[in-house]
Formats: sequence, structure tokens, C-alpha cells
Amino acid sequence: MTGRATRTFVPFALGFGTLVLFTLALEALIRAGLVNRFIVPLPSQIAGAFGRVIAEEDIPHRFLVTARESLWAALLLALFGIGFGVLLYRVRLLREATETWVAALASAPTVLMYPLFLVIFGRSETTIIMMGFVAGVPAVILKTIEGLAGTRRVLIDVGRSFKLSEVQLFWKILLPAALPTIFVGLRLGMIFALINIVGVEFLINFGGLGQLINDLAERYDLPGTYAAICFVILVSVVFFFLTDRIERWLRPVA
Amino acid sequence: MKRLTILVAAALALAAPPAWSADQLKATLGQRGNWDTAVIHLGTKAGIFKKHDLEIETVYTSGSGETLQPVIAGSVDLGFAVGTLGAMAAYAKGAPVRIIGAEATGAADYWYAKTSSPIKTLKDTDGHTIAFSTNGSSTQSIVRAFISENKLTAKPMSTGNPSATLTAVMTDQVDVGWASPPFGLKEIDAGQIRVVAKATDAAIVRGQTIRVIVANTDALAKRRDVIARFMQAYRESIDYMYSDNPQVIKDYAEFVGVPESVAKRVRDDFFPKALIWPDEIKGIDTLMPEAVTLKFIPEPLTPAQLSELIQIQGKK
Amino acid sequence: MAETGRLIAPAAPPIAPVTLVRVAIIVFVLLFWEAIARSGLLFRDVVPPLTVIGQALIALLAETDYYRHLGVTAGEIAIALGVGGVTGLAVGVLLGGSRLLARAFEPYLYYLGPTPKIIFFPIMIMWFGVGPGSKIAMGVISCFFPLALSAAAGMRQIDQVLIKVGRSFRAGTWAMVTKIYLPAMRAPVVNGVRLGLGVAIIGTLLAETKLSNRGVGFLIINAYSTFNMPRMYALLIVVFVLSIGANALIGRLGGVDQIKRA
Amino acid sequence: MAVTRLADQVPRAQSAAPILVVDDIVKSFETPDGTVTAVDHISFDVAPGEFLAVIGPSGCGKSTLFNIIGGLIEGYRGRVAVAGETVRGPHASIGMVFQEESTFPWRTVVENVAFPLEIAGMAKAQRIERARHFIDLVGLTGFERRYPAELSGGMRQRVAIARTLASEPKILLMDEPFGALDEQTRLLLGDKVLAIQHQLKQTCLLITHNITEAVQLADRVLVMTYRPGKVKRMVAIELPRPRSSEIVSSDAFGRSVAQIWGDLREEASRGMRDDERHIAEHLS
Repeated sequence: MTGRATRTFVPFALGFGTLVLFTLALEALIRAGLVNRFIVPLPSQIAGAFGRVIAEEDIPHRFLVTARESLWAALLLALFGIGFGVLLYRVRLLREATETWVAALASAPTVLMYPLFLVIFGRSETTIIMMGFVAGVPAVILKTIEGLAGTRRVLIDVGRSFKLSEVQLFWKILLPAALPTIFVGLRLGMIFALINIVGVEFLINFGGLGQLINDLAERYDLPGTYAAICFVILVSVVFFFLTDRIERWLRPVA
Repeated sequence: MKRLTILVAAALALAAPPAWSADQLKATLGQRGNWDTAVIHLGTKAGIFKKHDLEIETVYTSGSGETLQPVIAGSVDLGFAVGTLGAMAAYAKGAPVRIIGAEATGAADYWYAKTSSPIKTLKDTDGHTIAFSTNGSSTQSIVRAFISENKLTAKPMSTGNPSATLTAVMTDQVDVGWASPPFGLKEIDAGQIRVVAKATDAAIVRGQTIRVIVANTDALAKRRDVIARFMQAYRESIDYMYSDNPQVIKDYAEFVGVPESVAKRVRDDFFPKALIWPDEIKGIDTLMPEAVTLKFIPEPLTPAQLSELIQIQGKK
Repeated sequence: MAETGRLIAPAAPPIAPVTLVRVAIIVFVLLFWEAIARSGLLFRDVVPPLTVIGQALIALLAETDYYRHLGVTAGEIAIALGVGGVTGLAVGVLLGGSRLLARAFEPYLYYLGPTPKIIFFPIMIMWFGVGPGSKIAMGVISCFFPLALSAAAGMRQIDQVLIKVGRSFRAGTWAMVTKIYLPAMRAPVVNGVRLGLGVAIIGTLLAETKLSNRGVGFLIINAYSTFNMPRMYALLIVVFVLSIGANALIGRLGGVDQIKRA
Repeated sequence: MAVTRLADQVPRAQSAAPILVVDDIVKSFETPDGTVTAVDHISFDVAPGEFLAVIGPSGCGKSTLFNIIGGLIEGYRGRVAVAGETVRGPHASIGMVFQEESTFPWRTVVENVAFPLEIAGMAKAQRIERARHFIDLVGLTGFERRYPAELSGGMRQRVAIARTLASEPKILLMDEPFGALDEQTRLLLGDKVLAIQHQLKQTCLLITHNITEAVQLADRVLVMTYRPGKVKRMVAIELPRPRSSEIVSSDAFGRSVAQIWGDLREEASRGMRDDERHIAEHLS
């Protein structure tokens, strides 16, 4: 009992302690004039700016906007990503023809297409959602294929021995077996999508949290800018926790 | 190792063009291609800065914030086309920046609609949407001035830069778009769009210095004479830009990639010389309350603060 | 239309079905684009016909200036990948080697990993100036995270028995690192480098679009802000082709014996 | 062959001093369910040139014993000594062959086998020559340039054995080296090991749960009890040498197998009962 407690507590204390120490050191360095305070504001100022930014800049609303965009992107990713993955898995020819393309697309700097999306979808949430979707969809497709193709042969044979139809085989055996891998892909895709969503908000100065950073930087509100950056990091922390939990829940007990 | 360094240095020294000891200045500029931000480019082409023993390195940015930040950090000496409000905000927070001249007094921006649209003048915009770039930008102030001065019921809408705005207009996402010449002149000539209003139609804008030239305080203190000399060359460049010399139009047309006729129109129709003349910061009395409303500064700057912030350089 | 006819014709009997499908998809996408361009559904200047884009592409490739910009960007990315790669690998090995350090610090890497790095650009400008320094810094912070995380994961995934083999032959620390840990981690590390390259390209190019006077990102944003859409598409096509190519090359270099090892 | 072997200098008389002494080893582990004693007061000797097999049911602490003798685990009571020298950490005189797939997938066969020589700092040309010798010994000549992924499981295990032999250990310590292989391959590889042992006069210690394998190869078989692992019996295998896998069908072979199975059956049943109790506890 106590052994387990110390095992989780010591690393946490070390990590968090280092973070606190780093923050304190930064505060000291800035106060001593060794770091330009017009470049990096005092951590205490940033902490102070949180309340102001939340109250004055309508953080809850902006958070909701970014969350809404992410949700839409996630929906599209799940629908089209898994859909395409299944399609490519089923139609072998199509898969052979396009799998390397999809993999290549995963490594291409799609975010640079933002002007193209701007001109097609306008400066709207649709652009942001689509940018997120395009950035994330290759990962989902690839992992879906990987998950389905990685289903152990014997499980499929078991299904066949029980005389399952193709449709039953898919829903009862293939999909459940592939689900953990598919979810890994979904999570990966969502990470890429989230990066692009906030990034594009920042780039085109539109939407939720990304725009806020731009706005505050434009007004030269440094503590506010950093506070907003902290909010974005907070969003990724929340996202990380949520998906990590779901992933653990889906993963078969080893 | 040391010997190698010396060798390399020697080789570089030999390879470099005959060293002439010009004073160097670094500058960030917003909006590459605008007539007002082309002063340094055109002046350099005409050899005006070289004549003053100056060498200017320019870096283009995508917005006022990015122009200002390197100046504050001291990684460049000068910043051009920084929003006046942004400069005030930075100063009010204690950042090491000073305004050393006006970059644009009044604005050359114009508003347009599709040719097929019924909107012909500002009066027709009631109940329609009208574009500005982003929150806190000068285009937003101008649109607000349009609406209040003409008692319009038009709805302002943020559409981003001229490219995004043009697309929005052409695909009917917004009724009236904004642009800054030479952007859109080609479309006007092609009969796709027509001008509805110019920024100067708003009385308040005519007398406002909306964008300024800033300098890093440190650079200003240490190299005051160089910066003063620079501003001198800057003024000479502007004089040259409005001279009869056809070369300037040729250079500008090449710089922006437009026909010379368009380049000439940009200067003659949209940019009176007074617009880019740097000697005076105007309209502080109307800009100050706006800066407070838009949360750039918590309270108006005092006259003492203003005289510290605004230090016009090299004025005769 | 005539062009597409020519493309299909030779693909009749002797060509593999996979190639046929690929050609069909390409033709479909091109036709789809052309149809949109001609239909006027979208603003014509935004979706220019293929011939116009093709001309812009040829014009771009004939420009000597373009190669200078390309060189600047490639140099920035290479340095970013080098710096980010070495630091990422070092941090990854440290985290992978120590359970305590991993539990203490790895969560923070996971939190910062999905954060869009472009939001740090204002800080990078202030720290590293307006020149290539700030773009390289963007590239470095972009590729550091995937590299560190995949190196750490790779280190932990090493088959324990291989480490036992090394110990049973009494290999020293240096021999263990160079002869067992690093070779055993090669696949995940190469994968991390590929991921890292992708995000380093994005970070660097985005930074160039924000603030610069040279580089491909600068060319892209310049084409966009002057509404020169065909040129912008030409630039995007080149960037896509080059980054996909570079990625494939790294994969190839990293996996010479991959097929044999499979 | 220019290769000389340390083993040649060791007299092969059974009466000679034991080369390996395992003296009263006790090892316990902390688990969530409390302290579990894996190895309980185990002692035995191995004479030079002898082939000893240790057999026991799953969960009797065989692998723990293997790791202790190999010097990979610390924190136990008792003493392991090789040629009179106490083992503290991996010892040069003990060469280990692991149960799991342990060839380096990024090295070719010859590079794998040369690995211990490389670690010892031998010059490249020389170590390649030696490696070839041992590759030849395990019958893989012609496969030097292949990668493990291009070989069958049995061939990979031969590579692992050759690699360990290349380090010229006084004792070859093997942990179920053929555990992942099919029965036929297992028997034939057993022949190979017998031939090598005969040729090199190699002292061997084999850990296994396979009775056929133990009887086929060993001079003596040590039977361990199920949890905690103690010495249940030491059985001498009175089969003539040199042997081959054909011996499997002989009566003498069958008698030895039956004798060991009699002991082992009891222990394995206890293991099974343990599992069933676990299930029952879980259900109640």
C-alpha cells in the first residue's frame, strides 16, 4: 500500500517540483533583469492575468467555440476516417493503390493549404474544421486498416466456424478486435486536428482560443498572451487525459 | 581550429564586395507591396539610402503585432506600419518603443461590392454586411466611422486580409469588401467589382495617423544620428516617389507585379503625398478614447507620456 | 478532356490493375478540379483551371530566385531537424532508461506535444530575432516532441532478452548503448524522425509565412496576398512533393534491411 | 582448425572437482499477494564435461534459478561458484542461451555470432574467422550473410547457441532453448547439441520442462518441486553415449521417462490444483 503510494508520489513530486522550481527561477531571473521582462512577463503576472482574461475575454465562450470545432472535426474523422479505412480494407485493389498515398499525405504539411481552404470555405468555422479534419484523417484511415488487417487469423476462423455471415463477422469479430487500434488512430488524428484547429485560428485570427492569443499579442498584452497559451496547453492536457482513459478502457487486458 | 577561423574570415573578407562602411539598420515592415511600405524599397533602388551611407535590411511581417515584437525585443531597430494603438499599448506597458514618425495619416483602403450587386454607395449598405480585416485593426475603426457618420444599419463583419475578403465577396459571404491598393485594381478594371467608398470618406479617418514608424528606445538613444539620417533619406525617398521620374512607377510595378498603369493609379488616385509624409502624428485626441474602448490601454496617456512616446526624428 | 483521353489510352491491357486504379483516381481528381473550375460554382480565380496551374508551375520551376528561397528553407529545416533530433533523442533515451524520470517528466511532454507550436512564435521572434534563427527555433520545438516521445517509447519496447544477452556477455555501458540499445531502437527512432520532419517542415514554413523576407513560406504567403492563386498552388504542389519525397527517403534510409528484418 | 579451446585443458574425469557449485540457494519475491519463495534451498554440483538437466513443472522457479546462475539476478541467499570462483554478476565462464528469440534482428548471422568476440575487443578479421567456425559447428555454413528474419525458428536458435559457444564458456547454460520449436525440430536440434557437446567436451546445464528433451540429452536430471522450488530427486540417466534421437524409441529411454514423470506428475498436479483453487476463489 505505502509502497504503491510512494511509487506514484515520488515521480509526481519530482516532475511537478521541477516545474515549480523552473517557474520560480524564471521569476527570479526576470526580476534580476537577466531576462527581458518585455519579452517574457513575470510568471506571477501571468498568474494574475488569468482572472482578467477569463472575465474580460469571454474564455468560456471561446473555449466552447474551439471545443465545438474539435467535436465536429472528431465526428468527421470518425465517420470518414473509419469509413474510408473499412472501405480500403474491404476493397483490396483500392487499398493497394492508395495506402502509400494516404501514408504520404499523413506526412505532408497540409496546414499550409489554409489559404486554399480560406478561399473555398471562407473565413469561417468550416475552414477551421476542415483543416483539422484533413490533418487528422490519414492517421485514422491507416490505423483502421492496420487494426482490421491485424485481426488474428484464428479469431476470424473461429467466426467462420460458427458460420457467421460476412456482415456478422465484421460487427462481431473484426470491428471489436480492431477497436483498440482504431481508437489509437482516432486519438492520433484528433491530436493532429487539434494542433491545426488552434493553429489555424491563430493564423487567420478567427474563432476561439487561437484567435485570442493573436488578439492579445496584437494589443501587446504579454501576461494575457501567455495566460491564453496556458489555456491552450490546458486544453491539450484535458484532451490527453480523456483519450488516455478511453484508450485504457478499450485496450484488452494484457 | 583558430587558424581555420582566420582563413575563413579572410576568405569572406576577400569575397565580399569592397567594404564601404555604411551604417546598417534593420527594419520590420507590415504588408509587403503597399505603396506606403514601399518607401524603403524604392528609395534603396534609387540609391538614396546609399547616398546617406545607410544600408537597410527589411523583413516583411503578416501583421502589426509581428512588426512590433522584434522592435521591442531589440532584434530590429525600426518597425513600419505599426498600428498607432498597438504602439501606444506597448508603450503604456513600459515596452522600449518610441514613435519616430507617421507612416500613414488617413488611409488608402477602399470598400467595394460586386458589380452585379445593387450596392453603389455607402447609403445602399443598409441591412447588408460590410467587411473589415480583424478586431482592433484600422479597417474596423473606419467601418465604425462609416456607420456612425452616415447613420447606417450595415453590419460589420471580420473577413481577414484582402485575398480572403475578395473571395468572401465573390462567393457572397459578405456584401461589401475592403482592400488596400494595388489589391483589387485589376478586378476593378476587369469590371468584376466596383468601389463603394474610400477610407477618406470617413471624416474622422482623414485626420488620423493610423499607422506609425517606431524605433527601439535603446537604438534610438545610441544611434540617434543614424536614425535621424535615415528619416532624412526616408523623406527624400518620398519626394522622389512623387517626382516626375517614371523610374519609380516602373520599380513599384515590378516590385508588386502589376502593370505600370495600375502602379501609377495607386499613387495618383489613392495615396496623396500627405498620407505617407512622416512629420506629424495627427488625431491623437480621437485615437486615444478608441484605444481605451478597444482595451489597448487602460486609461488615456498623459501629455507628458505622449511627449515621451512621440519623438519625431529628423524633422526640419 | 483531350489530355485525359491520352492518359487512359495506353493503360489498356498490359498494365497492372493497381496502376489502373491509381491512374483512374488521379484522372478523377483532376477532372473533378477542372469541372469545379469551369462550373463557376466556386470563385473562378480561386479554383483556376489545370492548364493555368500547370503554366504557373513551369514558370516557378524556371525561376532561379525560387531555388534560392528553397535553399534557405531547406537549410532551416535541416538545422532544425539536426538540433531537435539530437536533443529529442538524448531526452528520449534518458526518459526511456529511467522509470523515475519517465514518470516525472513524460506527462509534460505529452501535454505539450499536441499544443500547436505556432502559438509560441511570438516568443521565438523575441528570443531568436527576425532572421532564420526564429524559424529554426520553430522547427526545433516542433520536432523535439515526437522525437523524444518515440525514442522513449522505443527504448522501453526493446526486447528485454536482447538486453540480457548483452549483459550475459558482460558488455559495458558504451557497448550496450551503441551495440544494443541504439540498433534495437532504430525503427521507432526513424519513425520519430519522419514524424519530426513533417512537423518541422510545418513549423518552419508557417513561421516564414508570418515573418520573413525569404524562404518558400514567404513565397507562398506573398503569392496569396497578391491573389496570385495559380502561383500559390504551384508552390503548394512543390512543397508537398518535396516533403513527401524527403519523408520517403528517410524511411528508405532508415529501413534498408527493414524488409529482410520484417 | 587453429581454434584452441579452454575446455580442452579441463580433465574430463567424473571424479575431478565440480566445475559448477550451486550451494543452498534461496530466492523470494515480493508480490501483491505477499512473499513468494521461488527457489528454496537448492544445491547441486556439475562435474566438468557433464550434461545436467534441471526439470520442473511451470512455476517451480526454474527460470529464476537460470537467472541466478547466469548472474542476472541478485539478492538471493546461498552461493554459486564456477571453478571455485563465486559468481557476482554475469561470469565469463558461463554462457547463456535464452528461451526467447534472442538473436539481434539488425545483425547478420555472422555478425550475431561474432558479437561476444566484438565485445571482448577482438580484431575484425579474427573474430569473423572464429564466428565462421562456430557457424559451421551448428551447421549453418552458407547462411552467414542472412538476417535472422530470413531464417526459421530452429535456425535462429542455432545462431543463438553458436553465439554463446563463440564466447567459449566453461559452462553452457540453456533455458528451454527449444521451447518455441516443434517436436521434430526439437529432437533433431537435440542431436546437434549432443554432437557439439561430444566434440567440445562441453559442460552443459539445461533448464527445461520437457522430459523427452531432458532424458535425450542429460547424464543426470534434477527434478524440482512445484512452488516453492526444491530438489525433489536427482535421477541418473543410464543411457549409452554417444546418443542420437533414435534412442527415444528404446525401452531404457521409456523407463527413464516414466521414472521422471512419476515424480513430475505429482508436482504438476499440485500446480493444476493451485489454478483450480484460484478459479474457485474467484467465483465465490
